[in-house]
Amino acid sequence: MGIENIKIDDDRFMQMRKAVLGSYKTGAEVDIEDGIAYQKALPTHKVLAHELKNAREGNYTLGHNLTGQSTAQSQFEFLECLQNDGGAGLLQCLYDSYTRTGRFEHLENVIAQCEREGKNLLNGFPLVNYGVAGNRKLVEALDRPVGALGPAVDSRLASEIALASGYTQLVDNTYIVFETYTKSATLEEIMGNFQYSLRLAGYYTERGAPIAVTVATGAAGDNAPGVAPPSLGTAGRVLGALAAAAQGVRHMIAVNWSFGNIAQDVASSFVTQKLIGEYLERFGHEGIELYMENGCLGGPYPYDWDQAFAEVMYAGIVSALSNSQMCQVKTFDEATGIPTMQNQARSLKGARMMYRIMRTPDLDFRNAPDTRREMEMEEREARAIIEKVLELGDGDPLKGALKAYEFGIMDNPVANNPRVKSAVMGVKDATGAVRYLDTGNLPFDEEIKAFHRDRIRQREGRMNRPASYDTIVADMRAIASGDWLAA
Amino acid sequence: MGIENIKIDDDRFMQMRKAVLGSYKTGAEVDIEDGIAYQKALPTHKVLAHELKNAREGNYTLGHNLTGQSTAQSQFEFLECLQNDGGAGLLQCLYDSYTRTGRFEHLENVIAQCEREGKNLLNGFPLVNYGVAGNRKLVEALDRPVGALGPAVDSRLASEIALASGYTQLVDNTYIVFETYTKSATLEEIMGNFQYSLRLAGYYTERGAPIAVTVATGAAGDNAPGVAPPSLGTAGRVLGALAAAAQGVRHMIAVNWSFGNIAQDVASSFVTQKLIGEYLERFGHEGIELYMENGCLGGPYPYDWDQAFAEVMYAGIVSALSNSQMCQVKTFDEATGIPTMQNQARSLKGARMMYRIMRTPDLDFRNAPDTRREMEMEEREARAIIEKVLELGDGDPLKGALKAYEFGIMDNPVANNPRVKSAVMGVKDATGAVRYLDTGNLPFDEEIKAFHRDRIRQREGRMNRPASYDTIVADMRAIASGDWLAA
Amino acid sequence: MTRTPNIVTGTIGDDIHSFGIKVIEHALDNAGFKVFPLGIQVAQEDFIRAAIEADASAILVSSMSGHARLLCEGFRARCIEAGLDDIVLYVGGTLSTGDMTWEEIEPLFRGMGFTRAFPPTSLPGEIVEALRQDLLAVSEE
Amino acid sequence: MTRTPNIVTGTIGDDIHSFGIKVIEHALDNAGFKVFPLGIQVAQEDFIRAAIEADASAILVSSMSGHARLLCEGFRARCIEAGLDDIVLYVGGTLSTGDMTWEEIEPLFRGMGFTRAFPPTSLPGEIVEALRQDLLAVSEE
Ligand code: B12
Ligand code: B12
Repeated sequence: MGIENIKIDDDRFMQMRKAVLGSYKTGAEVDIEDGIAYQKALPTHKVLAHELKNAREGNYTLGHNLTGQSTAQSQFEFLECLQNDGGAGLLQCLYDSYTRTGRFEHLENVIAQCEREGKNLLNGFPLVNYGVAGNRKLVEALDRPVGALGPAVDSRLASEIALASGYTQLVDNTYIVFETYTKSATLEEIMGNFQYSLRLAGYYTERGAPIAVTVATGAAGDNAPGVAPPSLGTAGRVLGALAAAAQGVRHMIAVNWSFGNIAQDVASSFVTQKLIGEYLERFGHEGIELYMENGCLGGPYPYDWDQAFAEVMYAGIVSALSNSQMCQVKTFDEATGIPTMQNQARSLKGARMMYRIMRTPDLDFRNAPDTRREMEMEEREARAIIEKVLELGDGDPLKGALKAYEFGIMDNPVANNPRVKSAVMGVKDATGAVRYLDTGNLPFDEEIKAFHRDRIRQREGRMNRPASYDTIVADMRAIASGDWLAA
Repeated sequence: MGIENIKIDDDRFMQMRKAVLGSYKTGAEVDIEDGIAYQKALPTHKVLAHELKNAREGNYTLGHNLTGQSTAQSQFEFLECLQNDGGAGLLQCLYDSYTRTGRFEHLENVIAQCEREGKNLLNGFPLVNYGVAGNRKLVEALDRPVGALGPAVDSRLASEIALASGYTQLVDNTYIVFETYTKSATLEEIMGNFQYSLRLAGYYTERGAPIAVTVATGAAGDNAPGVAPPSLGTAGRVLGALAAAAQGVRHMIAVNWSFGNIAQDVASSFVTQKLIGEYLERFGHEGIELYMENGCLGGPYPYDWDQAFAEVMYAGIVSALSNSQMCQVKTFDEATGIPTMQNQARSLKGARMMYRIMRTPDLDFRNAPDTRREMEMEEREARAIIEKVLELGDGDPLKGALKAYEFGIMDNPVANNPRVKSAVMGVKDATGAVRYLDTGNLPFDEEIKAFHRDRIRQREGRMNRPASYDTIVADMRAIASGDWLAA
Repeated sequence: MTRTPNIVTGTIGDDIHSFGIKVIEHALDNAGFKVFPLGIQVAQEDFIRAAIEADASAILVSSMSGHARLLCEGFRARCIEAGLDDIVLYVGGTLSTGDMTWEEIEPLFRGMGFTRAFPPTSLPGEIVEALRQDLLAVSEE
Repeated sequence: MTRTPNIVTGTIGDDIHSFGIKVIEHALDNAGFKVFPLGIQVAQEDFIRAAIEADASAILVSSMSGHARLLCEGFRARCIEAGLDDIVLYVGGTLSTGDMTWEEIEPLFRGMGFTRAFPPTSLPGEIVEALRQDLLAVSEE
């Protein structure tokens, strides 16, 4: 049975769940009714959906970063530091690569070693291995909403354990995982697995335990920084919202990563919100709360901590000018290695202050001429992609997406998965906005293409040589050494 | 003979100079012809006027902060650190309070003690005591333009020594000194002294040694943060530019401090440039280069270094969005005490990175609706003040300014000098923009007054109590504790 | 305390930072004290002369310029010389130059004879309260 | 060197960071090497198998995920087992988890039998140059 964008029916879902929960021993700890009751008993300040509403009304941002430590104890200490010293609005647990590939048995030993030797050998938190009991302890010991993520082909068991433990946020990573995190999995497999997690979130939500879901995004700023103009990501986010809505998700977060031109970045936030709202309506979904989140710039960071601090704070600026409710913050030691908790907390604190400074509730930045032009272009591009996807799927966004990658209608210039065409390529123009150097098979009209070409020409004129792959590499190196664009 | 805004004639100037140079022994080291020759022999990268031109053409910023150490050796080390580690575009020497009050004899002992004990007992660099020889050593040992400042009633001797030593920038602080730095001096006295320094800069400039002058500003963001809307400062800057132009200054910098609402702050940069250009033209001055500089927010800073870091970087944002050539940066340990050189350098580096990030050469932020509205209002206000000043002075801006303070046409809400009316008072509105709570005697029409009243009402509505002096104090405390506006 | 205490305030020496002391004056005024503000850049002698003229119970000295130490030396001795043996003497603001900690700064100024020294984090309310207590103590002696 | 050296490249284990190695592949290609890119998430065995098939002179292993240490253990031994005794073995990327310095990391990986280890600051040009030298050394032996 192929994938369709309709709600998984309860019987089938319960059957699927049985298999998932049986795949590792901690799955047995999950009792969904108990999980819902546990969620409903949480104080509202631990429920992200509530906190997001407050943030919108109060004009503030919920800052967070991604944290994954090898043991529950160190994960707690880390998150507590982000909460107390960083003022984090959400405590997001990133699970490690072994968890993402289901190597739970192997993890038992590594975790034991880490606990014994006080070492940190994993690149994330082995959430599944700690089971419901272990994760509830974490949720109880903390004072903010806890969320879970870890871009993986199959994170169904992790989602089950997370929600049963009182985590109130999940992330759908369908397209990012397909493009970047695997070289062999099919989109169908990945999509099916995330559809399961979306349904799980919907199931909880329908029973009074609102789960906020960060919807899927296409070729994103952090996965393809400086090489994929925002319309690819935005098209993905619209499809992501439609997928989530179909499974009963009612509290959505759309996340935009930044590219480095403030007009383009802010424009993208507004286009994302506009198009998601419009398509949700077109598909008959009502009463959905949509929140906006902005992330930092992707790509390599400067080794210099002060320059990196400035770059990290750009997320706060974009969030503030986009009137967003969330802000995902990298740390100023990003380039150095796995960030320390103090440095993460300090980065969060700085970005939140920046958000406050730049937040002027009535600043109509979206009506600045450049922002408006960026909005117009991106909207046209994203709309062209989405319409073509829907056409390919006979009106079904997911069926459409499955075909779209084959035809290069959805694409990522630097995909790791050979199933992705990678026929498009982007490069920064003279203002740091990302443009299509090659539109591949994207269904763009001549006017759009000409716009991108012209913009790239301007940069070529300044550089006095054609833009190419070398320009991209040079731009990355420029930022890493504290410059902005390569000359 | 009263003050007039006409060039001091050379004979009279030479006579005045004799008295000034005779007032302390190091004055004898000054030989103006030798000073000019010395300046002309400087490599262009040490001449601020050249560097400013490059910055405009290359779209970058010359960052700097104010530095004053007690001895030449420590001043050198400090500036070298800002130059090498901070990437400073200008090395500005702030002289100490004793230098500002001419207590040079007394300083001899303090300097000796500082040199002997390696102590730093002064709040600035005793520039005059080190004479031309000492200061030239400093200029030669450094690799960037050096500038001098120290808001004082009489800084004529300091200006003489600075220019003869190869400093290529001076600052006119007429109105700030009058309002804030003295409780007894008359404006006439202060204005006369600065007119001398302007003429000195003009004299060098006319002979091929371009001196960049930061023109006077009215009630400024750092002296009256959050309590004086920008039009007062802008009016002062226009008068300052007219005063400088009359004395032969050809390379001007207008400096705007920030208030905390990005639309208002950027608008103010553009209004300043527009009006200065317009009035210079009206007074027949041609061929003047005008550069823009933005400063940080005034007022108390957070004790938390990360929040302060974010606040410090706001200067970079405003500069970038204003297309400015200079950026004056406070440090993240501003609230802690006299900043260390490392922290100054780090702050500079961060702000420069922020400038690069936010700089998008074609971003037409000034055409965002809020920015445009702020520009329109500020322009009307500043123009009303300037026109009234000119009227009071029968067309002479300086004569007009002398009278304007008497009538409260120029004013500062928190002046330390009882000769200033302090009849105006400002407060932040709900968006952090500063508005007139009381317009005092400012020559504003009803529409302007109503605009400010409405904006304040909005904030009062949100606070649920009238705006007052307590609001100002609460806002200051809010920022110092990492918030933005008091609730 | 039978009468409204008179308080002399100002910034010392070269100091032009006036916000801090103005905020305190405002609070004292609200709390029923009678304030005699001398403004900025007040010399020790002028503080003392004004205190005598106003029959003041306390002198509040603000210093933010970084020269507090140089400028406050001998203040208590001059008070005693002038017959103001018991007058309450406060100093507050950014009292250090360089990297002294508050733990080092406070005893330094108390050693100079100041009744209390206040760091920049002190709130007007705290200051008013401290002053009330100190004046009560003096009047009970 | 008489023939164009063949080079096998990829990211090891769980690692999906591909920019770094792609940039290197591009540089090697421009410099006249023949590159066999294995993409992301390559197991030690797959690197070795590909090296044998391609008759490669060097294997370039990229690791950025933070698991470099866990994943690179035993690589040289496996090469020797497979008869690739002399093959040049490079590792590069963000090789530490936690707070190890480069001074500690480098000997660790050299100790594991890697010909060289490269920090994230290394430029493609430097890497190509090092590889040229190391291959020359091998061919002269
Ligand atoms: C605003 C400001 C200015 C304004 C002042 C405008 C004005 N009219 O007041 C301007 C721009 C003019 C200025 C100038 C200078 N400033 Co200034 N300034 C500041 C700043 C940013 C905020 C001070 C402020 O207004 N705080 C808000 C008020 C409400 O708080 P407050 O003043 O701290 O007062 C509270 C407490 O301190 C205490 N308190 C204060 N006085 C007293 C007295 C008593 C008796 C008691 C009980 C309590 C008390 O209670 C108050 C209420 O809560 C501070 C740094 C900071 N804090 O972020 C630097 C700062 C105080 N300045 C500093 C310096 C060095 C200068 C200059 C000397 C720079 C120079 N070399 O030119 C000049 C001053 C020259 C001179 N002759 O004095 C340094 C002082 C360093 C030190 N002492 O170690 C600081 C710390 C900045 C820095 N890091 O370098 N400054
Ligand atoms: C972009 C990026 C990503 C992108 C990658 C997209 C892609 N297709 O490549 C995305 C967002 C997908 C990503 C994901 C993750 N990332 Co990442 N990522 C980065 C980032 C920001 C830049 C890396 C980069 O592209 N640099 C530009 C390229 C050109 O340089 P480079 O990769 O360093 O390569 C150069 C050198 O290292 C060297 N080199 C590299 N490989 C080799 C090999 C050989 C043989 C030689 C000789 C030289 C060499 O030469 C290259 C050319 O100059 C870095 C931090 C930073 N540097 O700022 C973090 C970073 C590498 N990531 C990190 C982490 C932890 C992750 C995740 C594990 C997070 C998580 N828990 O989910 C996941 C990866 C999951 C997984 N299974 O691998 C950590 C690694 C920490 C550590 N090792 O100590 C870093 C340092 C960030 C951090 N501070 O936490 N990441």
